[in-house]
Amino acid sequence: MTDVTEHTAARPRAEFLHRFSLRDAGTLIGLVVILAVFGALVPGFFAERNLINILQQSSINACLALGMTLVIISGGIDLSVGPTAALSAVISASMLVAGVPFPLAIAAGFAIGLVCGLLNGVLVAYVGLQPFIVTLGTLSTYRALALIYTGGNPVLGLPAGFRAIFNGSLFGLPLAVIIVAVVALIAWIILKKTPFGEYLLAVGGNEEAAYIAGVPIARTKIAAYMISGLLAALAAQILIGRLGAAEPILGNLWELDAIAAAAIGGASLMGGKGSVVGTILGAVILGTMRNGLTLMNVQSFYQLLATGLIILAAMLIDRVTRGRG
Amino acid sequence: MTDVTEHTAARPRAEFLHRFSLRDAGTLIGLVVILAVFGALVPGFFAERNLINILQQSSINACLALGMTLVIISGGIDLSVGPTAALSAVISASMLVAGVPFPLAIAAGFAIGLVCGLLNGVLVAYVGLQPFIVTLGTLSTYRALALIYTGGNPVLGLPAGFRAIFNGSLFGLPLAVIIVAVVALIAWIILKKTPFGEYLLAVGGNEEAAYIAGVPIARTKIAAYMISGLLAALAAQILIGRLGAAEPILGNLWELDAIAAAAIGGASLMGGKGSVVGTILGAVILGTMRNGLTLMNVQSFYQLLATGLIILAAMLIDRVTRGRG
Amino acid sequence: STDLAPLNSDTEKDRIDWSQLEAKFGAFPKLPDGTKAGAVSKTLTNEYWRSLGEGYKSLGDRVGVPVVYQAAQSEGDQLGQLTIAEGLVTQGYNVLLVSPQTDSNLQPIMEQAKAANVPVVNVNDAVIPQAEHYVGNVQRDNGVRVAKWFIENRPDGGKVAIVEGQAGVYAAVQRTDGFKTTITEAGKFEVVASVPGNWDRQTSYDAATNVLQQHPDLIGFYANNDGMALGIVEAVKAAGLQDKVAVFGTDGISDAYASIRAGELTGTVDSFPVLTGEVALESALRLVAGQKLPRVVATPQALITKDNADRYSGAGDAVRKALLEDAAAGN
Amino acid sequence: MSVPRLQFEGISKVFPAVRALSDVSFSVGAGEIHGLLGENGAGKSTLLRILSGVYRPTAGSVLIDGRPVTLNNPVAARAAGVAMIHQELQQVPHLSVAQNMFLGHPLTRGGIFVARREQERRAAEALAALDPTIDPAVPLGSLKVAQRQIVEIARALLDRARIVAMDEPTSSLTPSEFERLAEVIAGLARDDVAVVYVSHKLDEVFGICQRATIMRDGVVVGSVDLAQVSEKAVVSMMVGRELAQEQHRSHASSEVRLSVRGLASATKVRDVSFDLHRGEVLGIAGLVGSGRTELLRLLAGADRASSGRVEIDGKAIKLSSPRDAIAAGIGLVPEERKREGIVPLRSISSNMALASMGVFAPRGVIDHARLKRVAAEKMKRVNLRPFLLDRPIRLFSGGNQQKAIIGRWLAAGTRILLFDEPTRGIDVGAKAEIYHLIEELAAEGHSVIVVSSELPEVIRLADRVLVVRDGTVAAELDRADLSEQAIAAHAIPQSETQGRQGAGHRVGA
Ligand SMILES: Nc1ncnc2c1ncn2[C@@H]1O[C@H](COP(=O)(O)OP(=O)(O)OP(=O)(O)O)[C@@H](O)[C@H]1O
Ligand SMILES: Nc1ncnc2c1ncn2[C@@H]1O[C@H](COP(=O)(O)OP(=O)(O)OP(=O)(O)O)[C@@H](O)[C@H]1O
Ligand SMILES: [Mg+2]
Ligand SMILES: [Mg+2]
Repeated sequence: MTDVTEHTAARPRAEFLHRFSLRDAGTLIGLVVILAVFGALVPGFFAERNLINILQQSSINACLALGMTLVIISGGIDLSVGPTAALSAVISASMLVAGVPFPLAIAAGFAIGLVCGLLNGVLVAYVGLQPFIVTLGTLSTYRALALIYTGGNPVLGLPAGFRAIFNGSLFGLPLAVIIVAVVALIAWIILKKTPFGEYLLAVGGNEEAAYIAGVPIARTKIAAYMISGLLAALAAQILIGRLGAAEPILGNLWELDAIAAAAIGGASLMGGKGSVVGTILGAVILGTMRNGLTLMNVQSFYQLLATGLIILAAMLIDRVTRGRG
Repeated sequence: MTDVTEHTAARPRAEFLHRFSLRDAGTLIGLVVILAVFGALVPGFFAERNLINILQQSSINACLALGMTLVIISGGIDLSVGPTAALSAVISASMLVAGVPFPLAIAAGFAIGLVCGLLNGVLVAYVGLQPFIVTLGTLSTYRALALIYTGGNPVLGLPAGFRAIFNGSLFGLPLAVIIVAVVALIAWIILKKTPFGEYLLAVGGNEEAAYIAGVPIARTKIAAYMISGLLAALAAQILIGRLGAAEPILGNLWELDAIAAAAIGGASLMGGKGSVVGTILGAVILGTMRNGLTLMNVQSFYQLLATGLIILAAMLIDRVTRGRG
Repeated sequence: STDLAPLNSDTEKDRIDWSQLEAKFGAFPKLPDGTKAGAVSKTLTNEYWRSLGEGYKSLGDRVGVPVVYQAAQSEGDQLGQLTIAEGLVTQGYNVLLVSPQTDSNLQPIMEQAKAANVPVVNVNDAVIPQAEHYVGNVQRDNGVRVAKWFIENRPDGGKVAIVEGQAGVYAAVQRTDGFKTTITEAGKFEVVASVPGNWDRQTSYDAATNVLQQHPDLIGFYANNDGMALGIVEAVKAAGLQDKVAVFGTDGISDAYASIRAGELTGTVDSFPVLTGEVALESALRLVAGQKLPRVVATPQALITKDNADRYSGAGDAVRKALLEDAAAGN
Repeated sequence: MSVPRLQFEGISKVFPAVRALSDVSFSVGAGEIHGLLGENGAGKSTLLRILSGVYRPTAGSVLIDGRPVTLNNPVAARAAGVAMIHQELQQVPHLSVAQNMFLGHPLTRGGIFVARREQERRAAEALAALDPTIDPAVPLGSLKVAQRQIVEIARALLDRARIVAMDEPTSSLTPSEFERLAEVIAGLARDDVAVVYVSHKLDEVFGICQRATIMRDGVVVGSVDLAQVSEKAVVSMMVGRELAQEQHRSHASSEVRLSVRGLASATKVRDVSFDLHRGEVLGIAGLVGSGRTELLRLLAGADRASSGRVEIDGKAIKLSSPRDAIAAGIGLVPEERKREGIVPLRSISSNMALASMGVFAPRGVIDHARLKRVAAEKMKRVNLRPFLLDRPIRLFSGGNQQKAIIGRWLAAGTRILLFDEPTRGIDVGAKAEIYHLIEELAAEGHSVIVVSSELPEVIRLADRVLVVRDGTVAAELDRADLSEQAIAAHAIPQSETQGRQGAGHRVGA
């Protein structure tokens, strides 16, 4: 009897922890520490304008990192996000410049992202190649295609109307931030509430068990890569809206930032584990750091040093909170 | 009785396959195909001078990839090889320029490699962080240290005597090639003939089981990262011997080439699997491709495309031979 | 020649301005039959290097010398570039034009080419210390020119910021230093930030946003290349400060000209890559013909603003003429 | 006579280098509980994996209700009405119990969202008959092996399948849990479900099955009516020879080899003290979760003790890692073979040699000739089948994997062997071999600790038995006092014996 009561009593707390896990709390602590440090060192760091800056500057990485998180949860990795974004960007941009209506040009960019993801997914899921190598190969391939398509030149002169779509504000928040927040919400729902989310966790957690249980392994993996490609395309649209130009070399090393954000947020590169909340916090940590270091006018070598050390420190904090969790 | 005879008869062939596995044969086929294609397309491709060039140009990547293979087998990954090499290079070089005797300066470079590897290894093995993230963090950290140490400037004017050590020839082969061949032989012996090799395969194959069986998990992993660091340092010495200067930005993106070589050669990024022979073949495949494409005067965008496609093709060949194996 | 002092292309005494080539060494010489030139540059992902190749090609076409122009797969692919250059040496080109990724990554080429008796011309940007021949502009001068613009046009002084290229790259270091030193010496200016932009538009955009937020009274940015400058322009526009903040880039790519004409980018330091390519090939071929050129041939550059953009962006010959006039005027 | 519910017709399965099944045919009627028996590697799991769509047969066909069915994948098998409990637990640790049970066919709200609550309710219903203490909302990874196996069984019940195949469903369960499972299976039979039941525990098979098919080396040796044959006859069909029923023999001396005093861990183990003699086989019995596994892990150096003292031959030893334990002559044959025992991609020889690299590589380089010789010798001794020393261990049946792990300690010259559930999933023939092996080891002067949830096993092997309760030694029973009742009496907490005995607990008796 005692037993039963205990279980019932424990439920709400467990439920809460389930929703906002200890692991996420660890990431949040990391963020708070970093914020506090910069707040103390940099005058005006907490100015609303600067906080919005941080969010805006984190939004592109957050967008990619969300897709990356799903792929990582499925037991994969997507190194090709940067070139996928570049390919999507130059194709959308050249259509826009040629006068194609916005929705069509944007849709084409998204389609490119989906196709790039599809190819990654098929090679991983149906052909059975290692995700790291597949996306290392497509990293070069997609980049080369973007360069060949543009001859290496940036595509300039995007119409102002298009730029307004991704450049505006709503309730004082940049639209890009709002878009990524909505994407995060959707990703959270997908992961926590839908069969697909369960499939992702299952495929990454124990592929054989998932197969035997009837989980559509291949489709689940492919969908993860396609989402990652789609979000890379979305990031590309946001970026070219912001910069007013699409370059074929855009997105260089994006994959490392995205992976770092996901990992800081608790995703395990062994698969089966990852958190949308954590990833967003991870992206904001990286963004905060860049912002704060720039405001402090830290010399570039030391910025690089700080980046490396922060990643290590974040993982150490992670380790400690996990130890307690 | 029949059984026994059959077994005995099958023995020599099985023995051979054990030594030169089907998987390695697949990689070799890949190399032969690539050689044949370039041989047909490029006049003078098979000239002795060019073949030696290919070996020389592959040697640095092969050196790194050997260390990477051991780390990958142990279930890890080392993204920090390039910056480790850079740090080792600038420190050796500045000692050489300051007139420190060669052996001491070289030893210092190797020590730097070992220390960088040690730090990676400790964070992975004792602190229990994910290898990808640890080495992503140290990738930035070591690079920053190299930049800060040199102020971003190259270290020039290495003594000719030092350069001769790594720049000479023996039996018509560049010393660098011979050094790397010796390293490969040692790595092969380590993997196939020593307890440490068994430990690497066991730790990467099933860490928990290896632990119960008394394998020194932490020491094995740390040793793998230290070897990787040491080989990065060796690659650095070879390179600065060749270049006559050491730069803090040396070794950019080396990790990707090294990982690609190991993976083409059959290493599994899940750990527990990898081949020294395969890795060497993988490095030579990548080197051959670069050499051949350059000789064909292929434009750089298309070279990039070819690089991506070759990686994918090599993995497909791999997949097919594995299917048969 | 092992006793050649390490080259510093910005300070080398044994130099000649490109405009004096013909005056001092005569008309273009006759070349041995079958002369062909090999060239390797940093990357084709930047318009600057593609334009340099156009210069090689246009002169090559004019004088009947085939030029093979290759580039590494990406900026930073040092060993890849070395592989390419080694391939060119083995293929028997009569002269090599190299634009190295770093100061040292093509070092082995110098020795191999020497052994093969092939002259090597180091064209722009990174400087090989042992280089016997260098054609290019004075990197430091880029920054100096922009600093001078500020000193002349913003007599009251004020806060300025620098967005740097890839950490540790020669051109970035020199350009930054030229700007910083000159403008600081003028007294009234304060360099409030010198932050990394990594040759990347997005990084520069974010960096500029942060700097502007910290220093809304900033009067100008200097960026180590045009791509970064164009990112900064967008950040300045987004902050609504386009009337107050001057933005300068470097290189003079076509997008920079377009932006200058549109009144967005304040200016750029054009180093005329097409012309540089022509001068470099001309110098190289003069070497093939046996002429003894000075160690450094300096190529022109000019600060481009809205006022003079047309003067420097016409057809190749017109620009050449304008630059020759500049040279004659001692600019 | 009506058509059988399930028919195998001429099924063959060839793996590279191994013929796992040759022309297997037999049938199971609706409402029949059909035993499938055979030694390790006989092909039972392979056959059931074909039935559940995991493998495709090389030849032959499966008929359901007289119609041939194509079972290309697990989904097709499910659709054809087949539910399967796999020998290896097929679960995702990070997902909840309910999510695991509904994995692949979740209940949804509006076809979009997973109906968590409803899944948990239904999961609780399915679990109720087996173990009502399992909370369907907790992550599966937090459960113990036995509970996970129960979840696996309950999952198969959810399907309301027409054919339920159970591949060693009770390998981690205690007899009392089996009792509950037996009731559930009887219920299935009443509902006209055809049940195929694989187990190495012959008493279970005789207890619930009407008929049984016996396989050996991939072929059907015969199908028997279990009411008509003796256990002994079935065993000899399985192993192809008469199996001598061996009696317990003691080799214990009075010399204390291992002495444990006040051993405790941060979690389960509290104040354990005992002595182990030279040549002695010490049994450890207790409820699941009483701390037996953890006690062995402490002794093997796999977990750290928080206090206590361990001596070997009168000398205190440090046990901070398995290496320390191995150096002191202690080796553990772990409970979860797949997770803690084998390195799947490596050969039998490599797996065997892993713990004795110092022996095989006296000068830093492995003496492969010697390793081969020793591996051949040790694997002959444990009767490895198929006798392929260079084959990756993952391709062997569980029993043969276990033999290789035992061989590992034989090769390492271990003097104190700790067996945690040594015959889990191991057939009668191999079991007898392992018992024999344990006795031989004892006779040679080794000291052995055997933890087992199978009381007959403990009684068969042990010279002396410690009964563990709540992490401490509740009783020490000499051979003369050994009985299942005696052990059970000490294993169950006092309040439980008075109150709701057995209701929520799995009892090792
Ligand atoms: N995937 C596979 N590849 C190669 N051989 C296999 C594979 N799976 C099983 N085998 C082999 O097929 C034979 C039959 O194995 P199976 O697992 O069906 O036996 P089993 O009767 O279930 O044994 P146990 O009682 O130990 O579970 C064995 O020799 C085994 O090594
Ligand atoms: N605190 C814990 N956290 C996680 N796992 C644990 C913990 N304590 C024990 N375990 C694991 O749970 C399982 C049961 O261990 P324990 O020693 O408590 O039970 P046991 O008496 O051996 O029962 P069983 O028959 O299940 O092995 C073992 O696999 C053990 O490693
Ligand atoms: Mg089986
Ligand atoms: Mg146990």
